[in-house]
Amino acid sequence: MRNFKTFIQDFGWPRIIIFFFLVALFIMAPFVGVRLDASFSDVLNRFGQNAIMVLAMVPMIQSGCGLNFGLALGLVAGLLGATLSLQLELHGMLGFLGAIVLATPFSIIFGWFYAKLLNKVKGEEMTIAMYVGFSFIMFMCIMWLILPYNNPTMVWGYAGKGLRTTISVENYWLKILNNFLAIKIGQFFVFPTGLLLFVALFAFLMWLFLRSKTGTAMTAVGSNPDFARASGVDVDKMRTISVIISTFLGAVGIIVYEQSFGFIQLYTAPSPMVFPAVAAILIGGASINKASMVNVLVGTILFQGLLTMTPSVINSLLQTDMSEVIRIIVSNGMILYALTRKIKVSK
Amino acid sequence: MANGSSLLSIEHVSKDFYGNVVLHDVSFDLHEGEILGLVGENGAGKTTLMHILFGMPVIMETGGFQGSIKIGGTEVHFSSPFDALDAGLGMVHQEFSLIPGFTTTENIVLNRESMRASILNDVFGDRMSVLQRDRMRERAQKAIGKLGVDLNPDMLVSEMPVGHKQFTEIAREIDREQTRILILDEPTAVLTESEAEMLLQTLKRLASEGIAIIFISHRLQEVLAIANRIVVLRDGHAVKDTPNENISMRDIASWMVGRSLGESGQRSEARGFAESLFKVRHLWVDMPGETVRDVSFDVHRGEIFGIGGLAGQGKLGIPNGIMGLFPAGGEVVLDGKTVPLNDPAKALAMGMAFVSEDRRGVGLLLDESLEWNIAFTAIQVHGQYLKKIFGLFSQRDEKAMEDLCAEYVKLLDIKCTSTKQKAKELSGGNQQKVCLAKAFAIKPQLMFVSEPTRGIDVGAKKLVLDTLHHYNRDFGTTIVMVSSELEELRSICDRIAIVDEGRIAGILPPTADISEFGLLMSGAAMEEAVNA
Amino acid sequence: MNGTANAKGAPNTKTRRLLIRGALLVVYVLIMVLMIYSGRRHTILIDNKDAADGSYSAINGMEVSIDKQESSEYYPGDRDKAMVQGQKHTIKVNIFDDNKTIEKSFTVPLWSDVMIISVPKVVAGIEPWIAPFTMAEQIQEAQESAPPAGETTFQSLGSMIPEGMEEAQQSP
Amino acid sequence: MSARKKLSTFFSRYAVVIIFVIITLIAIPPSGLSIKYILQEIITRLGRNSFLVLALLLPIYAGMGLNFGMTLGAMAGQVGLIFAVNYGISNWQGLVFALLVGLPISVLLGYVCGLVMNRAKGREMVTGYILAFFINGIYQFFVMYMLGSVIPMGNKSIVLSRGYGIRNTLNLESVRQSLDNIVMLRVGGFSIPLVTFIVIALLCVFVVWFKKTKLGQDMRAVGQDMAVAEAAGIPVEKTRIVAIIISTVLACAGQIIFLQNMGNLATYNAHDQTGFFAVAAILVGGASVTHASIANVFLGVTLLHAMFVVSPLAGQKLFGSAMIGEYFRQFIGYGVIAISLVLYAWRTRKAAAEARLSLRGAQNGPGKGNGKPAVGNGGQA
Repeated sequence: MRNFKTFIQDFGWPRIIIFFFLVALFIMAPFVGVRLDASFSDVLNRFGQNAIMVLAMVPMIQSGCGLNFGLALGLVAGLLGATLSLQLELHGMLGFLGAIVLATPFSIIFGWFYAKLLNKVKGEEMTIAMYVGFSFIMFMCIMWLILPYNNPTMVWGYAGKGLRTTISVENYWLKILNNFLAIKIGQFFVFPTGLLLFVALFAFLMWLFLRSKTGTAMTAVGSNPDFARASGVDVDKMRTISVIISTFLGAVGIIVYEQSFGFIQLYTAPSPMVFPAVAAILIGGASINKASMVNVLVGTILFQGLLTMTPSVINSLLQTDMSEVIRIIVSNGMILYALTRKIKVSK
Repeated sequence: MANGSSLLSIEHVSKDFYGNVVLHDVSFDLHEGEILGLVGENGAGKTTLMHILFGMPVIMETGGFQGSIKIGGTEVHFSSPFDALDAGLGMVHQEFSLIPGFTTTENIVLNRESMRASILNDVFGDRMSVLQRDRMRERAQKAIGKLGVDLNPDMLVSEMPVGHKQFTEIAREIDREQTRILILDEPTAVLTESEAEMLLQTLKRLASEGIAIIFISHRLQEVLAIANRIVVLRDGHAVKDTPNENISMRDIASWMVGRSLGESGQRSEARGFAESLFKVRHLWVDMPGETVRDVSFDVHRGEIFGIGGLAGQGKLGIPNGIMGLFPAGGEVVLDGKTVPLNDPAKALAMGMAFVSEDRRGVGLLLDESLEWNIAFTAIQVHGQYLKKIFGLFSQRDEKAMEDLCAEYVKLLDIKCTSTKQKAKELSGGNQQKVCLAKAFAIKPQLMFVSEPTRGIDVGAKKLVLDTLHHYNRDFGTTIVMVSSELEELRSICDRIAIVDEGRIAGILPPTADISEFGLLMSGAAMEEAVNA
Repeated sequence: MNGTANAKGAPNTKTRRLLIRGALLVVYVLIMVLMIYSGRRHTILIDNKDAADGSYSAINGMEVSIDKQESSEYYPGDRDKAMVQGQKHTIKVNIFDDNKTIEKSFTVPLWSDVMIISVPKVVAGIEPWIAPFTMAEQIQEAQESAPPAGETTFQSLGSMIPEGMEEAQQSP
Repeated sequence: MSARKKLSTFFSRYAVVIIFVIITLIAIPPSGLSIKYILQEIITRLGRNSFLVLALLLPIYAGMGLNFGMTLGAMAGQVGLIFAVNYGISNWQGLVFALLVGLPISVLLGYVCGLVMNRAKGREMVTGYILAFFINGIYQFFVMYMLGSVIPMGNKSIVLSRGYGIRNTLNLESVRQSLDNIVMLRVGGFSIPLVTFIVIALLCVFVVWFKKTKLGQDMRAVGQDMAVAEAAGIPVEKTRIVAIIISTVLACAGQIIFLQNMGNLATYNAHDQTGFFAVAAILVGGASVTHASIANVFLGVTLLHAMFVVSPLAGQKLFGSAMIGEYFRQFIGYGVIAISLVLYAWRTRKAAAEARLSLRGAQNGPGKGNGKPAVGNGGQA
């Protein structure tokens, strides 16, 4: 009983409420004419689409840099990789992997500078990360207009230069992961094997990394930087590594998202993708200085489940679209909850 | 000097924290215009007494106290420091309590500003009153005038020399019209000699105007210079309450640290050491509150070297500086090799280990398991407890970590439910053992142990000291132990250095007379002690 | 309190404050009511049509102005509107045929949005010449716009879309 | 301090201002806009935005940083305007009515915001930012679902065709520029909305006066050192809440002034950028997270908007794309905030390091130091 109580306390009421809300939605779904199998399929798909971006939160949380509101930098690196891959006319799996490879140097460079900055402003990381992300996106907006891309599927037809706001990847690597070994059951249920395997691979690599010497040091830096320093760990270096990894995962995450979604979205599209990733990991039970693979898994499923189920179920139920409002309140409420939660560091 | 009836009477005050007696039947009086010097070692109960006097919430939260406090003959019960202020007590703390961007005036009248009601008072409350800056300035000048010092009422605190800040604090208490009793806790600690001299003059002046003063200081010469009466606290007892007549510094020092002879337990047998292992020359360390200015000493191989001294004098800065946790400079040589400063990794790699005094802040990963805590440094410094998988990734070897942890749990008798338990769930004593285990785990040549018994109960204290003793004897590990508890140092160390004002005041054998230690700590008669 | 001019907590201060705060509350409500009365806007339809039962007929040509607003010309069958603020107004009719000027004042009920004035009735002196106009849908302004698009709201709340910026900025 | 060091401090302190002046001056010729046009635009925008920016001052004094939570006040103001339009209250009376409706709402929201920020001391800015998003959700719920269904809306023309919820864009024709137009001075070809400026001037007088009150003094004390203020008996948390409430109420009034000038209301996202613009403006004016003055406000609004006026056209001329100018000004807006925050955080850390350094030397370190090291980073504890 006591264990149960502390479990609830650690897990936090908001998450439990969200969990039961989601369960209730699934139970109600058949009664309002929403197909469960289609819903499950949808949730799985969206989970795969978003999980790597949520995973990108882990290293920075673990190393004590807080929630990565600057994930946009990684997303932009991914967009650069994706557009370059299209520019080079890489198709199929080659195109997809090419995009990741091309995005890697960008994500390392961006991440390195971003980490330099964050190490200078310890304690104020989150607000600054947010604005660095915004201004970088705006800077890239200008770049998208003037970079010399010329693949006709990507540039504005009438001007002949400047990238389109949305670029279809249909002829390149649309659903390359989703369709890999996909299992179709019935008319509505598709199990996106490739996508989930890919996510699992990254989660496993992250798991391995967190158990390595560097990963251990990083966790200690986040848990108690003074302890880590006293044990001979270079705190700034660990933080830098974590930021670079996070940025890289952001880049991979957006490419995975695009292959499933079907479009590369440029210009200001990356900014609204950051908050859901932050909210998801918090819903999964992470705090602003501790996160695990379980948090990523649970959080992404809960949050994406909510995003999938509320429009269909609530709308059929109330005949009105409340899902947006619920989405806003839940995701921001969750971040707010994490920020204002008294951290139980018994110093 | 003591004229009139007593203004403040402390009668039979006792206080314990969960059975740990801190004050035992302390009584003394304070008269109008009297300066009372209150001296005692760290942990003698001075702070607790002041907390009781000021009605600090911490006293009520821990079960209140016995005995009574009377002001002007009537018993008082303070439920908060503000009650004490209203009753006429003023306190000048060691740490400055000033707003940096405010002027002298603004700080002196802080939260007691002169105001004129504005029309909005009736709507939004009293805080809409407008400040009367000229009145505030007048009051500040009056208070400064009483002190007899030259303070610019319009100067920002952030631009002031330290001495002026101290005077501003005192002026703030003086400005309170009802203040009749002024308590100063180590007021000269941060002052230069001339500033300290000026402060003492000021205090005398205030006393002559009828204000009673309790002067707490470890600088015995200052106490002797201005106190009318001296009360010595030791281990919670008021061991001496005597007028300041025909007393020498040596007397006070021995009252302060002295224990009856039979009480001081076992002493280390005298051992001879030939070889020097560790050399420190002209070390300075920039550790806030524990600044080390110029320290040189040698440690022999196989020895337990003690460093003692009062809090804030810099003894803690020595190991923290050597281990690279705070900016430091000077020359440090271990076994013939120069130790690079400001680089914890190198210091650790050279075979030194450090058990920090800040157990929860620096010593432990509170949210991680014991295995992590004990093995972490070894993993990072020596790359131990790792295994390769697929011949590629090196991974934590959880099994080896568990074995290591289990070994130390057994060896040090750490009380825990499992090696997976989180460090924060252990008691203080067991946490300390974990910290020791962490240091032992890297098999150091030289080990620094800082305040190993701070904040743990008596039984655990003994265990920790025994552990150190055995480790030294069994493995020949050289240990440098820093502690505020002199008895502790005397019980296991081979030699003891006393640090005062960031310098080594002298090095004594544990068998030296207790008053010698007292004198060294009080920053007096350095040459006298060195000869001993 | 050192130097505080007022006696804090004294009973008369307390009562005075209570009274003043209460009075302010009343003033708050009063201003609100006053704003509603003086600021409420009404649409006045000015009608120049024959009566269905022939009891009066449209004026051949005239100039009508409400309060001090610019006057406009009306011919039979015309209907136009004027916006007025507040409840008490005057209507001034200048008939071209005989150059006769009629001036009358009228009151609009506070909560009625649209009133219709039949000028022929005014001229003919048939009471009531002013009546509430109920076919509200007729005067609905073309403010039609699509319901808020659900998909974009999360994005827009991120206040990151540049479009949002332009909206908020709206350089004239 | 040597002359060189003085100069470098000057540049580092006013770096943002200097960069802005230079960028704007460079962009004026290619934009092809006349100086007169730019000046008139700046006058209009000063009247429109200054009040909102002034709302940021008090939380800065109280040490709570830039109040991104001011958006809450903006939402309250919008609710007020919706009701004013619904009841058909026009002209300046409509504005007063909107303010009276918005007032209690903004006080309540400000109180909530203060409570939340007291729970997140040291993280006020990011918390305020997220809180604004969260309350935005509730605002959307209220305006989209409550208005017209639970709370009857008499004016059907502002309600969505489905019968409840307010339309996307609200025409504020009935109150459009009603404050500006009470007295519109025309001097040398410029139109100056006199009453608006008088209202802004009154607010400035209030701010100056407020700083002289006991509450203002307490706020400064709390802003500089919460622990000392608490020890001196100042109710720290209450003072912080009051600062936020006043800021929220001012933001409510400011948003009403802003919207009356704009003439229409984007019901669901007019407030999105309120905080961003106000914060960018005050930072451009040379303020920092801890220091701000009335002069910073006006300088900032002038500079920021001069650039906003000039940049799209300059972008069009220089790069052949108006979008570049548009993105550029947003890049600059966000960049300014980022740079100011970075400079501030960096300077604070440097000052702390210098303070530590000064401890060494002749005198003893203060305090019965408990040896708690200030090394490493506090992380996001």
